[in-house]
Amino acid sequence: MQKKSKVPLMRSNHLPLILLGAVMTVYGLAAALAATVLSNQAMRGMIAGGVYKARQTAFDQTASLVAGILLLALFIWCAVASKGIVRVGFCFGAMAALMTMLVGRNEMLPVPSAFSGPVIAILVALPLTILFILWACGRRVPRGCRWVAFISIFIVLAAAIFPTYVILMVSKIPPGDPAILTVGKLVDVSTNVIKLRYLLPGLSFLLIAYLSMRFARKNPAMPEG
Amino acid sequence: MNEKIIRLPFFQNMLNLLVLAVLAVLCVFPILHTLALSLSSATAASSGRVTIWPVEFTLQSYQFVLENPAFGKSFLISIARVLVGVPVNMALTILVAYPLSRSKREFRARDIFAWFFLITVLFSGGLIPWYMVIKQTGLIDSFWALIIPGALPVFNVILVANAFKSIPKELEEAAAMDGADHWTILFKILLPMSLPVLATVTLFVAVGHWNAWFDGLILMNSPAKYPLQSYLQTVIVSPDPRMLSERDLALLKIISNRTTRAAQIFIAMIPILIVYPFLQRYFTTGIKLGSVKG
Amino acid sequence: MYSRRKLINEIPLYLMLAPAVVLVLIYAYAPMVGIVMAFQRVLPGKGLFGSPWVGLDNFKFVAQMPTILQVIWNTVRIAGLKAIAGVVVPVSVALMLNNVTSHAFKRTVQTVIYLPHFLSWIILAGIMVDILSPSDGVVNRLLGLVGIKPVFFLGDDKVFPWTMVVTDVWKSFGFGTIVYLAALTDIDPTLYEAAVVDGATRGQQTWYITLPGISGTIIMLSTLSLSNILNAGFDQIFNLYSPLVYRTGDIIDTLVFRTGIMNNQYGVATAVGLLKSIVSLILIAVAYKLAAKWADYRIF
Amino acid sequence: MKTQSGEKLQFKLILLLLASIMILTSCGGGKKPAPTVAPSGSETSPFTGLNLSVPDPYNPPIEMTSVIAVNATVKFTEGNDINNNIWTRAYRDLLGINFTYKWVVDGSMYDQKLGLSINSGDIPDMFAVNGSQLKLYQESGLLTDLTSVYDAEASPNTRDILTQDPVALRAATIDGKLWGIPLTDASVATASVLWVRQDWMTKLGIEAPASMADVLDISRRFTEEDPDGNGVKDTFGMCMDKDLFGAIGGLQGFFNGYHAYPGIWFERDGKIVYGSVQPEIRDGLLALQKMYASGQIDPEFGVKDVNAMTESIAQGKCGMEFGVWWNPYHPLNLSQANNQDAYWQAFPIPSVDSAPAKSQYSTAIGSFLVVRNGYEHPEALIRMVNFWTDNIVRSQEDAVRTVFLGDIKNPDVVLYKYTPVVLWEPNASIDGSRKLREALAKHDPTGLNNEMAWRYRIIQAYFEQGIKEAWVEVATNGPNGAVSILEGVLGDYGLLNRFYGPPTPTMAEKLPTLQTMESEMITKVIMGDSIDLFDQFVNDWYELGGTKIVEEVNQWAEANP
Repeated sequence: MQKKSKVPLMRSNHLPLILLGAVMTVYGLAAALAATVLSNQAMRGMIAGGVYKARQTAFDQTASLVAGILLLALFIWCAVASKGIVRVGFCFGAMAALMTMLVGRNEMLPVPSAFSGPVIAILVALPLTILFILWACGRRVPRGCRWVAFISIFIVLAAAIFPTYVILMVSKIPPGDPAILTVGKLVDVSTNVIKLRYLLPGLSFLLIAYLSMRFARKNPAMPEG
Repeated sequence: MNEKIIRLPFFQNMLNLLVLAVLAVLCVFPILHTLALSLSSATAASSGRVTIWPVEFTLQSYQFVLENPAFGKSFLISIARVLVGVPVNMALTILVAYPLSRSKREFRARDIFAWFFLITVLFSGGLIPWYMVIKQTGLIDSFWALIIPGALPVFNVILVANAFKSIPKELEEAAAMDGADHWTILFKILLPMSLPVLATVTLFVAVGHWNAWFDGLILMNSPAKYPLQSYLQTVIVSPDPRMLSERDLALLKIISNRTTRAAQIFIAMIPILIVYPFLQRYFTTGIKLGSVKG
Repeated sequence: MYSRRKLINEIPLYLMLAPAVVLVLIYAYAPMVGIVMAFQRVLPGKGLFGSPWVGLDNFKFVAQMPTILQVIWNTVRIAGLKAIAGVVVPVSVALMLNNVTSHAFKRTVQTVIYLPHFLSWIILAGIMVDILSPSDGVVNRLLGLVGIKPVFFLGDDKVFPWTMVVTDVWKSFGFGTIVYLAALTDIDPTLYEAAVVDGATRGQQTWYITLPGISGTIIMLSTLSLSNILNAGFDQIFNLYSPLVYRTGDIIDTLVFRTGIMNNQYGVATAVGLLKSIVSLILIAVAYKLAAKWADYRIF
Repeated sequence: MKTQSGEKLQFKLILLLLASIMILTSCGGGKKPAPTVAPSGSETSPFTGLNLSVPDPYNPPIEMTSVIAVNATVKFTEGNDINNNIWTRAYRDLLGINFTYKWVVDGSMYDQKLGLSINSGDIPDMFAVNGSQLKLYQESGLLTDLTSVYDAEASPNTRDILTQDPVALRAATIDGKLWGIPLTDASVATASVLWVRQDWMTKLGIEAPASMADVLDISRRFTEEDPDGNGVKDTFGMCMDKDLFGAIGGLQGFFNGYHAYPGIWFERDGKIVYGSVQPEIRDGLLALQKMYASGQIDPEFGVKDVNAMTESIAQGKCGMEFGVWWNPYHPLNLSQANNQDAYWQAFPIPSVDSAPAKSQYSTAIGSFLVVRNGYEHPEALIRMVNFWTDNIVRSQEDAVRTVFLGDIKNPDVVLYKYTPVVLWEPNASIDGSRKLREALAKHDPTGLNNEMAWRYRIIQAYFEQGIKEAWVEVATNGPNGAVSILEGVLGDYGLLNRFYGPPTPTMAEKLPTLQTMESEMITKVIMGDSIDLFDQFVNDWYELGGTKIVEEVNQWAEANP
């Protein structure tokens, strides 16, 4: 049987994909920065716990809304500008964009905040995971892109699930249990992982875009038969 | 009694029935409310949404109460107290009532004894001496402290004595002719004939024992030995907020639980709810004979 | 004059009394020795006679208590109101029940209305505190439905005494009713027949036959309740009152309890108790004289 | 209503554990799950493997009888009861004291029972008394003078803990002799702070209260501007209850804002005066009256007890209260449980004018351990106290603490409830949480003991993972938490009750009545009666014995500088 010939992800140009990656990265950076700054202030006692929460929520709500809408638009654009399994992937990505808008609106979920944060994380992560799985399996997807997608699957899942897992562990440890010292390290890690939730996928999109463009340059599109 | 004589005109009759019905409702309402409360969820109770029908039905509070060993234990103690206390009280009551029901001719010292018992109703040395005596007689912290000291309820003696008196003398005289002595008269004639009063008094005594709380609180040396009502008193009494420290949170939380309280109250009512209707048939006659000297 | 046979005949009676007498001697008369505390400055641990004698100081102290008069007044007031209501309500209810022809209904109502009589004040206090709460008590919620502002039944010292009276009547009227019903059954039906023949109305029948018929009982019970004028109901008030209502709600018994137990002034407490006993003794004597006079009731 | 998911329960659990930490210890030092206490009769002694500093046990063992109050909530592990538990075994095996209880009674009846049994000549060897009982029994010669045994046997730890609270020992001293061992506790923990719904403030754009004027403003806006956004005017500015001066929703904090100090004694131009009859009270009362009139206070506070008030807090009906530092553990956590965005922020008591407000507090010493006169081994009591202070309170050994205080795994078995010998470190919780805050600022938990490390992670979970249920810990021990405010109270922003002795004769006799008058007066004025009631109360107060009491207190103060 004849081998499916590879094609670039995007039919005409890669601008939408690049934009997509950029937006996601920027949003990830912004969120990470805001969270770090605010929690630093709070833990130093420069702002009260309640104020901290108010500001954090305010930021999340606006930022996530903006980012969500942008991402949605871009995903759709990408979907239009692509075809086959890649397009299907982008459609899933659109869902992730929708979910992004939920960030900072925990009360919209019928679960306690202790849970809703992680839930949203997972709601965002799942579509992205599917997206990357699809691309990783896509026969027509350039090899490099497939590899990046493949790796991204784990990054995205980890970023979403690991923090939740850590928090559950903390909640199981009784006060005064020395175990907290070891779990504590994990907490530190997870708090940083949380900040990478959008950054990493964003970067992998950019990377994929770059690889795909290079692929396009290497073997210019031949008319399909 | 003869009906056609005391029938009211229709409208008045209806009014009459209505008022009585309302009264009846007033009497059961609080109890139903408590029941409803005990079967409702804590949130429903605290937000005051419960009237006489359970809201967000749950058996949690009952589960909580029944899982609490202290409650069950004190419940059993109360039961035991009734089972032991009532016979003792009744025996003494009857034995005292009989002599006092004799005429002065039959029993010259009657009035002396009558007053001997009456005085005790009026005068008491107060808590401490009472406590000391009970201690001296070694009853402190023993089950019998709930039985012995109060073994002779004078008012019941009066009831029973009056009942005995109300029984036609002829019978006794007849019996005496046949050479029956006091015991025979008491057991063969008077007791059988005054069953209603005895039933009534028995109920009084039983209820009295079931409801007593103060003695248990004072005379027992550990809450593990409190009868139910004493236990309830310590649970229902609300904490003095000045005394509160962060270490009393547990206590505060338990006490503040409205539904649990309702459940405990209701369980404590159950035995009475079960028992009292059965003795009602004796009541009308019983009380009449007892209180109003026939 | 003294007869041997009579004495022998009385021996069983003494035997019957013996156990009770012993008990009463031990548990009722022995503690009365404690009355001496009324004349001592009771020092803990010094035993009954170890403490110094102070003559009438305790009584003087009682007399000087700022609250004492108020407390006595509270007691008399609450007890008096209870006594009155305790006659009026049951009598009326009894009359009404007497007019009921349906046996089932009559029986049911009877059974229901005297239920509270058998519940302890501990239990009732639990219930009352709950249903009378002005914030979310069901009573005030119902009042709210008809647009009445919440009443602070247990917290407002103007309302508190009435709350005590009403709750007490609520607890006991059903039982009183049954007593009067019992009395009613004594009335000779022929009287009514005669009345009907004379064409007497229902009202007249009640007024001229029924009431006189039970007047004996009424007088008897109300005079007897006179002897309780100093007992406003410790169990009830102790479990329901709060400092908020001491002004009108504090009664002799609760005062004795607090001074004695809480503040360790046992001498004073005993003194008050003693005074109370004496007054009640007089009252009871009077009451029974009256009862004997008007209602031909003799306690023994 | 939110659905109760498993996670929710888990975080409920966290809070429960947090509360139980509070219940179990008020001093830094961790606990880890350790083998549960061996039930009686088991061969292995539960003390093997614990390093405990104990004197040579009495040989032959001595007998000691005592009495104790045990509430309906106290539970025992399998095979244990009040006369056979880890503490009786410890006293027996480690100190050689056969320790038994003559009687055990519910807390509400302790004084009654003690009075009865002592008056009937049945006196335990060692028992706990309150201030007035100490005085009474000392006067009637029932107690042993502990001065010498204390000097001889008290361990450094014991002395240190008993002197952390400056008035502790003095309170137990009569005529220069020591008659009892004061049961110390964190005194400053009784000082009020101002708790406000931060989420409501943010919503209405209100700044942190800097003066009482701000407080009144907040109260007004919380009442009128529908902070809970349900479109119904169903909120109150401030919650209080009928007991007026409780640990939750007490008014003392409010009055402190007006430089008034109800119920405590303090120095004013050379004399000791009683706070409740000072003119400043009037200002506070007028303010409260206004608030009540304009519906900012629950119109039914006069009959709402602390539990009823708790319910209205839980239902988010009120947004401000003056209360002690641990209020978030209960009842404030209830309001967050019903509305996950609720956040109560603690503020120092603001002042009505430029002079900073002082938060009033009294020594936490309510009771003393005394020894019956004629008991052969008064020093045994000191040894028991040493045992507690040397091994339990200051122990960093989790195993020790678990064995003697309670296994965190079943928080409702609180072992120290089985012994009357329980002394807490007056300043422990404060030092502990200072370390915690420093660690938070450095983002570095190293060097914290297990318990504090745990708090660190909880607070971190709140700030860095948005676990809102963890707010309780932030609001108490976190940055700007209530405990940080208490440090100020210990310094210049607190006023310690100057009178800490046993009630003076007139006090014992008259104060109860006077206090009743006071609470009636306050309640009435707030509910709208004329403020003249206050002036009248002041007169009555002095006439009905107040003058005498002030005299006595001043005499006492000269004796106890």
